[in-house]
Amino acid sequence: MSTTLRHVGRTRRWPVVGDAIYDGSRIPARVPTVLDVPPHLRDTDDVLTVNFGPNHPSTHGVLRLIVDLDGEEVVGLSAVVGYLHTGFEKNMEQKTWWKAITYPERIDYVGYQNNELVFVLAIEKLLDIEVPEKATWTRMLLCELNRIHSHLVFLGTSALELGAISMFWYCFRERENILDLFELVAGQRMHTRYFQAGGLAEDIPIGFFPEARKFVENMPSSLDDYLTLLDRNKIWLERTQGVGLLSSDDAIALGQTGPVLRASGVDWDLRRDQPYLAYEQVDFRVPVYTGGDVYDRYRVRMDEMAESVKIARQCVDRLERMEGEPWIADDRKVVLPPREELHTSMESLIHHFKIVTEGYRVPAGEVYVAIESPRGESGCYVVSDGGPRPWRVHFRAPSFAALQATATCSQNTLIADLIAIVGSLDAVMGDTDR
Amino acid sequence: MSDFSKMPGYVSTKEEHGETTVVVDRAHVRDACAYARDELGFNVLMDVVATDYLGWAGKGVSGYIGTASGRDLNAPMTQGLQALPDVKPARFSVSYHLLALRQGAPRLRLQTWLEDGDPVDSVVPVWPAADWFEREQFDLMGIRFHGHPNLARLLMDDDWEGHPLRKDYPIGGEPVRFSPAE
Amino acid sequence: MSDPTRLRDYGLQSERLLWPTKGPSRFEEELGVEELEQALGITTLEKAVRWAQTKSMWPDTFGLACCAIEMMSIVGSRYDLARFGMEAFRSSPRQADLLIVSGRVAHKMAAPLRQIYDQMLEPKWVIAMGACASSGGMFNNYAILQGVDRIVPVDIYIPFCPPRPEALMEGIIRLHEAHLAGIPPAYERKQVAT
Amino acid sequence: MLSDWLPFLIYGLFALAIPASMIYFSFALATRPRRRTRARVIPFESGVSQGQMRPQRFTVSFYLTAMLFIVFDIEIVFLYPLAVQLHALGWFGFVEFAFFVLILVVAYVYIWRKGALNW
Repeated sequence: MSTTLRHVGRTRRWPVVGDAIYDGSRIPARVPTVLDVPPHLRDTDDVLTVNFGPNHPSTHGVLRLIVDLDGEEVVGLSAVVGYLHTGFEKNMEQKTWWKAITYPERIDYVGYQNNELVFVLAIEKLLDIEVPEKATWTRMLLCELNRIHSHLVFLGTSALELGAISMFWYCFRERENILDLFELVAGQRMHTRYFQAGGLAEDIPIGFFPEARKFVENMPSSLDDYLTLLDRNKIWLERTQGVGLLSSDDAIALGQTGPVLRASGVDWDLRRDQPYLAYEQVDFRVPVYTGGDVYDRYRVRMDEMAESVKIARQCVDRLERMEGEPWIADDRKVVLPPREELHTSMESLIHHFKIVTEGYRVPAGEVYVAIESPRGESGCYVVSDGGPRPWRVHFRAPSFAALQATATCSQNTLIADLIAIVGSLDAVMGDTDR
Repeated sequence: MSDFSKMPGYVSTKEEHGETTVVVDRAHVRDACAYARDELGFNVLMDVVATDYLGWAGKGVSGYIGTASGRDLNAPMTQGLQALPDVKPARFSVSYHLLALRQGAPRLRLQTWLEDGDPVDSVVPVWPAADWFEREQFDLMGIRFHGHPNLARLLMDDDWEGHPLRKDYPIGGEPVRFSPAE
Repeated sequence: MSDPTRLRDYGLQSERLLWPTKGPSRFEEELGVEELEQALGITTLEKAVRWAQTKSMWPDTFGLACCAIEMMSIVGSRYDLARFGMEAFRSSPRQADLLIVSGRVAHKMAAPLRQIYDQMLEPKWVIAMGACASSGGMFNNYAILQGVDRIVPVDIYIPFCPPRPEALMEGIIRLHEAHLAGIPPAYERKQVAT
Repeated sequence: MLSDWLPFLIYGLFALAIPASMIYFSFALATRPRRRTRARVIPFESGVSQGQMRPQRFTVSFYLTAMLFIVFDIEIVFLYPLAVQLHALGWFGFVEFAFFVLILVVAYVYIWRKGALNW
């Protein structure tokens, strides 16, 4: 890795770029996720407690922040989550592996392809099944498109909250193009359920590559439009620079990953440092900024969108050359046999029947797979007892860790900056509450 | 992989699917985590997961049917051999997934085994990120983390009884009615 | 009329409401409104009020889960809810007429949802967007309310998961049609204390 | 004499009639239940409101910001009559008002340097 390896004390060996944003640590001492009202203000009734409640336009879902205000200044903050707790893990334990694949998309419903990918990779790791190359590259293409989609939703909504309302319409114009691609390849805009344990559910339809090529060609120009619209906008810079500071030490101590971590000066991206799928055969740059504020998180996500377009272009080039290749493994115990084979071979009929009724079986064991989702490291811990149903599934949610940093980032800020900070952490409540 | 035997409270190591699982005694969890962070450089706590093994490997929980060497489409008679999964040391397992931010991204799973009601030392002093992770496991699985600054329910309502993710907790919801007549 | 909770009890044979073209809408034919009123172009005050109410029904941003992302996309330029005068998504229930429950309702979120519904002013409507809001969807477990009509009277249920923006638009158009045709909002039909 | 006040009277009547009709129709055509449920009385606090907010003290900086706004807002109100009569007053009006604006600019620079504008 090109970055200098900073040896600050024995415990701090990690790739840090640039010097620290603030010295020491700003994580609240008593409880790391709760900002306590300073003692001199505690008993006076100058402090106004406000519910930044579950139904608030700017909390990106049902997050509730109990904010103590001294005038406009935020002096106390504690986040309350759980308003969207859906009991995914309990439900997935009741379903067979085949049916359980439908659930993970709804966890982080903005980066849904990545969620489905992490669960499918975990099953394949337990099965140690060999996935054909065409499926790997298609998964990578769809996950990168989903990353652009997720960053567009972030940019649209957080700019909307800071007053740049027209950004919402620009970003959702591009988002519609991406959803058209998902619909073309998988039949539905969101929650496509296109990945199977062993490859893809169906082959790629004929007209997909010209459309994908067209999107990949004119997306960079749209990205430049956003930059010209926002990057020299005085109000946007005033509202985002120097707001919500998070140093690299605090980011690592709070378990931050993804754009929040890279904006705090830690050069870490799972796609490059722990490559999965075929990321080592694709060249892309990992943007790292050292400001650690709302502006740098926005900058990291903008550059990541440009990088994702580059990766998507390389995927489309590569996939166009793999025309007739198999798109799913051919291990009959796990993968449904093709339809025409059912009329002739008895074994295929039996396998088909066993897979559809009882579900394929995954060898006993526990496994933890982590990928780079748009919000950070999205991990999936799966325990199997060898039966047709998962014994325990647990998703490591990057938004869950991101919201732990609200107390650290929102020290001595104004109530208006709090909206920018919560927007920049880009937490999706489904991912947080699972 | 580097040798973990000098870790306080070390019990055993397991290498599986390319992942290292170090089982640690319940009483020394915090020292083991501090050791892993300081000496072995695992500076990020990714996740704390509790798993309930009630009814594991019991009758009717069908293990993997197949030969020891693996699946073979054409090898007849690979049915019948119901390989029951190995018996677990205790009912609950709490796994700490750690990551070292350096070349090769080494990962480690520190695992402790405990019965219902046994407290585990909280690792919030070692990694502040553990605050919500442990609260969630207390809320959903009922694992008591000793020394946690603010151990309360996180995801469920404050007056909720029971810990939903336990195996003996019913799934809840409603029986599906397929016709209004039912 | 024993218990006027179903549309059929209002004398409507067809659940399928058609967008009113030039002539009286399918409803009025069935309800037997004479043509005189139509011919002379006169109308009742109540109809005029109802017409006005459907022309700018402001929805409340009640985005819960994945359906909220699709609800956001109908404000986008391709599906554009502004054509029905509804693009102003109010965040306070005092100024909202329509509560689109988009997403799965956890038990912890049920009380705030009910309080927001109570704080909305009459006439108010509720659209249960998506399978999770209509019936708990695929989450038949301890955490999710099995259908939002357990706590609030719902006017329009929209299937799919998540519903396409077109599906949500059709739900909204049908709500307008039903209101234009004189069907009272759900809290009146189901006699629910508002 | 009285007749040239007639347009003013008609204008006044309209000014009264419009808000009065709004208020009347909002009650006459309203489809609102008679009794006010508890939820209508308590404030909207994103859905988790416990009850009436207890009266709380506001910090003085709000008051300061309000006063500064009034000072610089009234300045615009004086601009209107000047704009109407500017042609008649000619250069005299322009210089007179430039002096008036200058005083306020001095005041503005003073409070800006004193830091009363940032919170």
